[in-house]
Amino acid sequence: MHRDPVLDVRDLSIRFRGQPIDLIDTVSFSIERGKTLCLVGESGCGKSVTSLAIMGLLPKRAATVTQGAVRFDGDDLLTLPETRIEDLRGNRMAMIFQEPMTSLNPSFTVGHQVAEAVRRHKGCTPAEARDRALEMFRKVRMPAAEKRLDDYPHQMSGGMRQRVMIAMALANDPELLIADEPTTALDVTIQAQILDLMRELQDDTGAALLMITHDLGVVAEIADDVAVMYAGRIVESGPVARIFDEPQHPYTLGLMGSMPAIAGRQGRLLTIPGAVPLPASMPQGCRFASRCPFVQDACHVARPALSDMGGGQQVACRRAPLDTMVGAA
Amino acid sequence: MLSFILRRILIAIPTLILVSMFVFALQKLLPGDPILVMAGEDRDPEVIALLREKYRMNEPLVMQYIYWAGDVLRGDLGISLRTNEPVLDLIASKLPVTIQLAIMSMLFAMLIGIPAGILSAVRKGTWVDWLANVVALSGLSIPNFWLGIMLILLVSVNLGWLPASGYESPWVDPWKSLTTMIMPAFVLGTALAATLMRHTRSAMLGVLQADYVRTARAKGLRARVVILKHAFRNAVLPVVTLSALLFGELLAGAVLTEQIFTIPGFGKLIVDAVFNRDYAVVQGVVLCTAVGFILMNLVADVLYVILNPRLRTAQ
Amino acid sequence: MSDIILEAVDLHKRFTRGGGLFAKATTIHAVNGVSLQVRRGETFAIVGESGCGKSTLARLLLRLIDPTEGSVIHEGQDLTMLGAGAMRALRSELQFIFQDPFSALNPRMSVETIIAEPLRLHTSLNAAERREKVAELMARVGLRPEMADRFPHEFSGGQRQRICIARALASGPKLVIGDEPVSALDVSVQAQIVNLLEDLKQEFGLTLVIIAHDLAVIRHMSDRIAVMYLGEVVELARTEDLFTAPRHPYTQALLAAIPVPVPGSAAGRKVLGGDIPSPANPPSGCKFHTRCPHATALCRTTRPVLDGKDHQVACHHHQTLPAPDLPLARASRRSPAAEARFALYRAASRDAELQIDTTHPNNPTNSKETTQ
Amino acid sequence: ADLRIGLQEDPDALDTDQARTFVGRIVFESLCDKLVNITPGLEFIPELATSWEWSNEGKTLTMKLREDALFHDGTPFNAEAVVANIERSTTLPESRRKSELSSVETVVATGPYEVTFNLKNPDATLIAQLSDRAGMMISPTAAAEKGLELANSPVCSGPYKFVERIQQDRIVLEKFAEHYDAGSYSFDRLIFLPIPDTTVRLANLRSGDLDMLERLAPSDVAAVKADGSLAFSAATSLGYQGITVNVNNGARSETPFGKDKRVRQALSLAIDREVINQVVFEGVYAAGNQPFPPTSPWYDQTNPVPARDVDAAKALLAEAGLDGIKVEIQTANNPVQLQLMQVVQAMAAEAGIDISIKATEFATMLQEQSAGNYDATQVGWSGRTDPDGNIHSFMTCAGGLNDSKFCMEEIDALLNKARTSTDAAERKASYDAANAILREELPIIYLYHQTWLWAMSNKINGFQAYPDGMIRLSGVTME
Amino acid sequence: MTAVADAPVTSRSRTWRKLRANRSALIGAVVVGLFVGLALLAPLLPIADPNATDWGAIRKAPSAAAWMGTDEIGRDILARMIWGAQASLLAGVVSVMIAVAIGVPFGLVSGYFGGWTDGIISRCTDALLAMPFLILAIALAAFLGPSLTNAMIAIGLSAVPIFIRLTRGQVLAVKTEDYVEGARAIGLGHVAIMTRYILPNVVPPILVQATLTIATAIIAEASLSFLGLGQQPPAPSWGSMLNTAKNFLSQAPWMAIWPGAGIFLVVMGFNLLGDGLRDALDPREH
Ligand SMILES: Nc1ncnc2c1ncn2[C@@H]1O[C@H](COP(=O)(O)OP(=O)(O)OP(=O)(O)O)[C@@H](O)[C@H]1O
Ligand SMILES: Nc1ncnc2c1ncn2[C@@H]1O[C@H](COP(=O)(O)OP(=O)(O)OP(=O)(O)O)[C@@H](O)[C@H]1O
Ligand SMILES: [Mg+2]
Ligand SMILES: [Mg+2]
Repeated sequence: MHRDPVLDVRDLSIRFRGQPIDLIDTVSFSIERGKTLCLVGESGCGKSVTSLAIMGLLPKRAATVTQGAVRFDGDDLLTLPETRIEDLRGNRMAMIFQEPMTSLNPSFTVGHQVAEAVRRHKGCTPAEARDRALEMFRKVRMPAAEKRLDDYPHQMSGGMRQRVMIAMALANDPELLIADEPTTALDVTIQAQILDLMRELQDDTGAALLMITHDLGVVAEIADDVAVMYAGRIVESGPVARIFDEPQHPYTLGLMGSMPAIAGRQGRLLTIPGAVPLPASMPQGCRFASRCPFVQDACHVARPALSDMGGGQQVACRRAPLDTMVGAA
Repeated sequence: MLSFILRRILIAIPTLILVSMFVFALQKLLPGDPILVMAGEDRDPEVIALLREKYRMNEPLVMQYIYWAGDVLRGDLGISLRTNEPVLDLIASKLPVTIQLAIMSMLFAMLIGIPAGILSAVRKGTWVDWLANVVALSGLSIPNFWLGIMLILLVSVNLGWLPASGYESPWVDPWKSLTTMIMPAFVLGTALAATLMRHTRSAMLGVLQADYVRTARAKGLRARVVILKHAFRNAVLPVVTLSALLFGELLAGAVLTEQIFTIPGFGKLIVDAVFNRDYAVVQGVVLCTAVGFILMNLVADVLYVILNPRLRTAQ
Repeated sequence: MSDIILEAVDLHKRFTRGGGLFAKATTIHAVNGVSLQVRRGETFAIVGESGCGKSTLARLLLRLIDPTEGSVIHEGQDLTMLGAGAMRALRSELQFIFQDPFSALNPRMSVETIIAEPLRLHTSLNAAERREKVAELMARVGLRPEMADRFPHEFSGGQRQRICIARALASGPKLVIGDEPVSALDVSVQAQIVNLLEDLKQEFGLTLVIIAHDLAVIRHMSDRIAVMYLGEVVELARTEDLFTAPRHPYTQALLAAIPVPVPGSAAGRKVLGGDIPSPANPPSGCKFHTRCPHATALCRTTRPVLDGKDHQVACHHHQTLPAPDLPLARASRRSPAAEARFALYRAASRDAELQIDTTHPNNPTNSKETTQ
Repeated sequence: ADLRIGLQEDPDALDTDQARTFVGRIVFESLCDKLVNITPGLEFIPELATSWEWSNEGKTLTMKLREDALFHDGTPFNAEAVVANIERSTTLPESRRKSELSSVETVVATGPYEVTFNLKNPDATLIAQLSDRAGMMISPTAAAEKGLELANSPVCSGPYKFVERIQQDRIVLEKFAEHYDAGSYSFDRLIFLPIPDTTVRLANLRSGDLDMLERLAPSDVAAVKADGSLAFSAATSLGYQGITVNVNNGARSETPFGKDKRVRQALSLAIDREVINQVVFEGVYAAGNQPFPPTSPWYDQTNPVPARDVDAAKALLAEAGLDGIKVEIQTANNPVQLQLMQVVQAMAAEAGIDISIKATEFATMLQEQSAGNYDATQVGWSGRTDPDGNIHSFMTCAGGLNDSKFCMEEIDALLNKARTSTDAAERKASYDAANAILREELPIIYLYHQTWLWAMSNKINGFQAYPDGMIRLSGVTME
Repeated sequence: MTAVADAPVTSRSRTWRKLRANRSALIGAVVVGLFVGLALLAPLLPIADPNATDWGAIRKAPSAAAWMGTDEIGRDILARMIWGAQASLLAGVVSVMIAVAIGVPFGLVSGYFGGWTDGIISRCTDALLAMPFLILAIALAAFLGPSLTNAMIAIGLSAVPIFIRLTRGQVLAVKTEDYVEGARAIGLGHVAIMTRYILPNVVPPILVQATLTIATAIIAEASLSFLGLGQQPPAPSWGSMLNTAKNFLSQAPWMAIWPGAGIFLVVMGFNLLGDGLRDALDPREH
């Protein structure tokens, strides 16, 4: 069954001022209702920039979208006037950020901050907004929810703050929820609580979820689909099982192999040599070429096209599928 | 909170003692014999000897300090060597003037500095930012005394709009009081406005980059609400504290501005007293301004706690 | 020579914080009666959640701070009794690697000066010899010696951590304590450093004490593990024992919470509820009782002691607890297809391994920046 | 109507016995009546004393007093009051009037309205002293009651009584209706406003915030004259300005400048006093070479201000065996004095005298001066009605103000004689003789005489300038 | 993200680049440089003797002969402005050097050792700060006697507490950095840690403060001269020129306008430069 995606990002490219190349380069993906797409990749590869672009929160003076479209429920967000986007933000699409410690305004009570989101979009009375906030607090299983409404952020632990953020994001029943590494800053046990909570709430509301992370464990737990990003490009994407069972792109392999296995030591760790090139010295062709153990001369020249590997999996590598291309050599 | 304030007051005591010792030592180091000045043009040796005795100028410095400190503890700051007026009365008569000037200057400074600071932070990198910066820096860079003289020349002498100098108590004649104070308050205010503007700007810049401002935008709040509510509410903290501190400094009087506009406040009083070697006055007034300064520091800290929920609810 | 290189005996550290101006002083019992032994040549790991006192313990072990109570025995010598001079001399044998490679290096010193600092202090090498030694160390940790006169900010996070390691090795230490030496790094760089530490340990015959909160890294690197909760060691065992048969409910919960990179494996796991209590206001008795599903009245009142020989646990009920159901036990190995590709990858990249980081010497981009 | 007067300084203690500043006398002039007053031509005329008479070879002075005068607190003015006043002036420990009245042995009430002063020795200056602060009468009741505190609320018998004082801001007096001559005073209140900055003071006058001001800057005279709404008045002062040389006061006098009069003469010759007057004072002041101004009857007209003669100056230096000389001159650090000294410096340089200027705060300067820690010092004297006040204590060996420690028996004799004589011609002869010697010796090199300058609104009529710089408001009116 | 990530350049050149990119800092540097150049070249420039009087040309308005007019005793104001720049700049720079030389070591010791040392130094600093800056400077200048040197000492001493405070605060921040603890872990002593690890890292904010304090000091010198406690005649300084000019405001306004403008420009220059330095040295800003 094919449904219309809630979010459809097409060939999105973003360039920062003073830089020679598009940092985000023709990125495409889409998410359907109730589904979760995980965007993974190393730090600095452009995950957050992509998500901010979707939300219309990019710093206007520093970043420009050079091409592409971000369709949300049919509208192209990139062409909408600012006031229309403001009406959407926090209402039909919402976002949770990485740093629960700093993402809440220290000067206002958490209840106020949640209620504010409700009042802004639902135009209800303060009392109604507060009731909604309380309801949300209960929903995110905030202990002693009623009392907590009047707490200031600093009186809460990281896990609770992240619950507040989730409550705030979901207060207006958004169709799209973007979560930018919502658990990275939390301890393992708390992280598990939050992940469970998000999964549950998503099941409840049927919102589409764009989850950004660099932890493959999290991906495995929550994702329906995965997009692996390297240096501003999506190098591999597909359903989660395919990516874990049939990784194709050398970068995906490197990424997986360099993670120590929790199930027990499996010999020396794999490594990806070198480092991500600077924008100024970004290779012409495949951006991973300078670090790829399977590199060929041709890789440096032209950008590899995304090729379909079957089962919804797509890979942008000249040498995919590896087994046949490399194994044969 | 109360114990916090009490503790702060306790800490202030050694500071005050040190201030008094510094001032005492410093003025005793000043060359020039106050008794000679006081003896008058005729310098009668008999009078000189008597005055020396009377003001304990013959005793060792330490004893002089001890006598003075003892008197202060009994609430007696001594009498002016020059006019025989009790220093306490002097202070009482100058304090309202100084406070009025300080308040008006502060108002000028805040009315100019804070909006300009917000604007230039929000419009960072644009000509608005640049202009606000240049104006603010000008306020810092023009010497007060020069600006004062130029204003008198222009506004009072050439245009005749405002009185050139003097002081009128607001209880006696509020309108006159206002008109005489506007120019000096403006002159003082411009320099402070610059400081306030710069601090507001940098606080706002810091806050505008904060994650919670992004959160507020992600909620779909209008830009104005994001800036004035979410951002400014947090940026205001250092600004308010700074204002209290600046106010504390203003209490010490604006030496040259008061001199130029002939405003009978603390600044003029101290300078004249230093030049006249009116020790009792210097000592008393500096002590008083130090108390004011420390008090405003305390106010700044308390405001900081009150405005900062993180500290307010810490107990 | 005994088998024990470093021993902590009933260490306590209390911090008094705040007080003074704004609020009443709070006392934080950051390390609360920790006893442990580090054996020569092993990799000893300390894990625990944020704020549980790992770093404090590490600093105590090296006497960077003085314990409130207890002692640290190094080679039979009580470090806490040592005078400043003797302690300074001993520092050549005990070294430290910090978590954040960005703040661990003096930004105003060149790499050469930084690495040579312990040499100047603890050896009698002259300037030329020192330079040579620095070059050697840099080469060993995978940095090009030509970059010796550069400054820290010109390096990526991984490279900086290499500099830190080189400095730690310079004085020829016997024991190196790493306080989360890889947590600030990105996965791919983290792997490079983990490998490097393993190699160096072999080569120099080091004893490593590694602090981490990433259990996968710990499992990969360590021989024995101590699990800390709120300033106390709750379980201490050999790595395999701990991961396969954790006895303390906290350890069990910790292991249950780890997201396993195998789709579907998380289903049905039990998540530990509640928050970590504030160390300023810790619970009585067993500190874990507020979150423990098995807590009894005894736990609320009496603090359990660490008990056992090779596998030590501090829990009143550890004998009677049911065996935990751990998702990681269910985590099957990788798919054959993936495994085959890893093999290919490994083969293809073997040659390049020792030249890591040299392809783009000035590319500090692969760093996980600390954005504060 | 109110009269608002801008003063150059804030007066000191408002107690005639403790007061010491010039500016304070301006306030006293309206606040307190004196026994004797002066005319613009420096003749003594009655005020509280209706007449006086010398007897006993100048050792007894008998004064008849007004019978209709009253102190502001209602205490009647009479002979007892005068006695109490003179006694307070001579016995109050803090009194600054003692030296002025040092010749008075006793003072007795020889009638309800008659007092007799018995002197230790003849004193020609006494009448002049009684025309100043020593002759100002304060209420004996108030004085007894308040002691030194009197300074904070003075009670006199003048045409205006004290209302309030805010230091550095204002002194307010209001008309004393019971004053015997109340009719001559037309203002209801006097408000004295100390405004030290001359520019600002003038600005206030122009903007109408002041009705008159004293000590207009010479550089502003032209502007005031050109302004149709302002009027201007001037009188050459009784005082002088000069350079006091350390000739005998400690180690620092042991220089050619201190020890060799030819060097001092050289400096004097090198200075063009007329040019100074033109350059620094717009020609408004008067060049001077004597302790008395040219307008004074005591001025020696036969020895007017000498012309500048650089060659002669150089010759004198050569004669003294010098090829140039360095002198440090200290001066008060106000712009006008500094301008003056820079002009002198430039002039002296042409004669080979290298002057370095040491600008010093007034308080320090006084101390250095009396301690002898100076080569030369630029200082002046506000002047007294009697010539003795301008010369005696500066030039006699034991003179209280003799900072140069100049000492010559001959001068002592001449000045003491002039002091005790009541014959004007005889006195003038003595002063001329003394001045002739002093022009040779030059312990003080006189430079110029200040002119008191007043500016006021042109609505003010009847103001008369006095050489003592006071503001006498009798007969002054405002339209 | 910090700029570090994409800047393969040394910190010095990065600072320099950021400074150059900052237009107002550049303007500041140019203004300051211009005046410094003028002041240094004063003896070589074809200008009149700043002390040569001319009774015939008193308070003449600007003209071809005297571009900025003449002063109250006929001296060339242009020449006096240029020589006066020397006094003002010296006053600014030297007094700040004095303040830094005294304030920084005290702040360093106070922040590093804490405890009693810190208590005593901090209380003294508080006390000095509680006394009005200009009053302190006036009293010190009066005590030392009026002269440019003494004015510089007075201003310098009065500015000491600012630097003690600043340095102390910075030290407290730097002290907690891992590299300081690392230095101890290596076995370094206090002196080495203070001079080699802490001091270099507190320099940038001190540098910024110093630049801004130069601006303040120049105004303070002018103020002291304005009160007659600065440069002594006939040597010119802008403050003393203003002090004299004050009496001739309506007759000869140029006498006040030039030195006022001079002070304004130089102080503005230093302020711009200090602001620019602050931005360039601040790692937070791009
Ligand atoms: N305002 C900006 N100006 C210039 N470059 C920027 C800006 N913001 C981000 N970048 C650059 O864009 C790149 C991608 O940043 P982004 O935050 O999207 O990374 P990320 O994948 O979210 O990393 P992380 O896992 O650390 O959050 C980084 O290299 C960063 O330096
Ligand atoms: N110098 C100090 N002063 C006061 N409290 C401190 C100090 N150092 C640590 N603490 C407190 O002691 C407790 C333990 O801190 P520690 O740094 O050892 O934890 P950790 O386990 O290393 O945490 P993390 O994983 O966050 O590094 C914390 O609550 C911390 O706030
Ligand atoms: Mg990110
Ligand atoms: Mg830690």
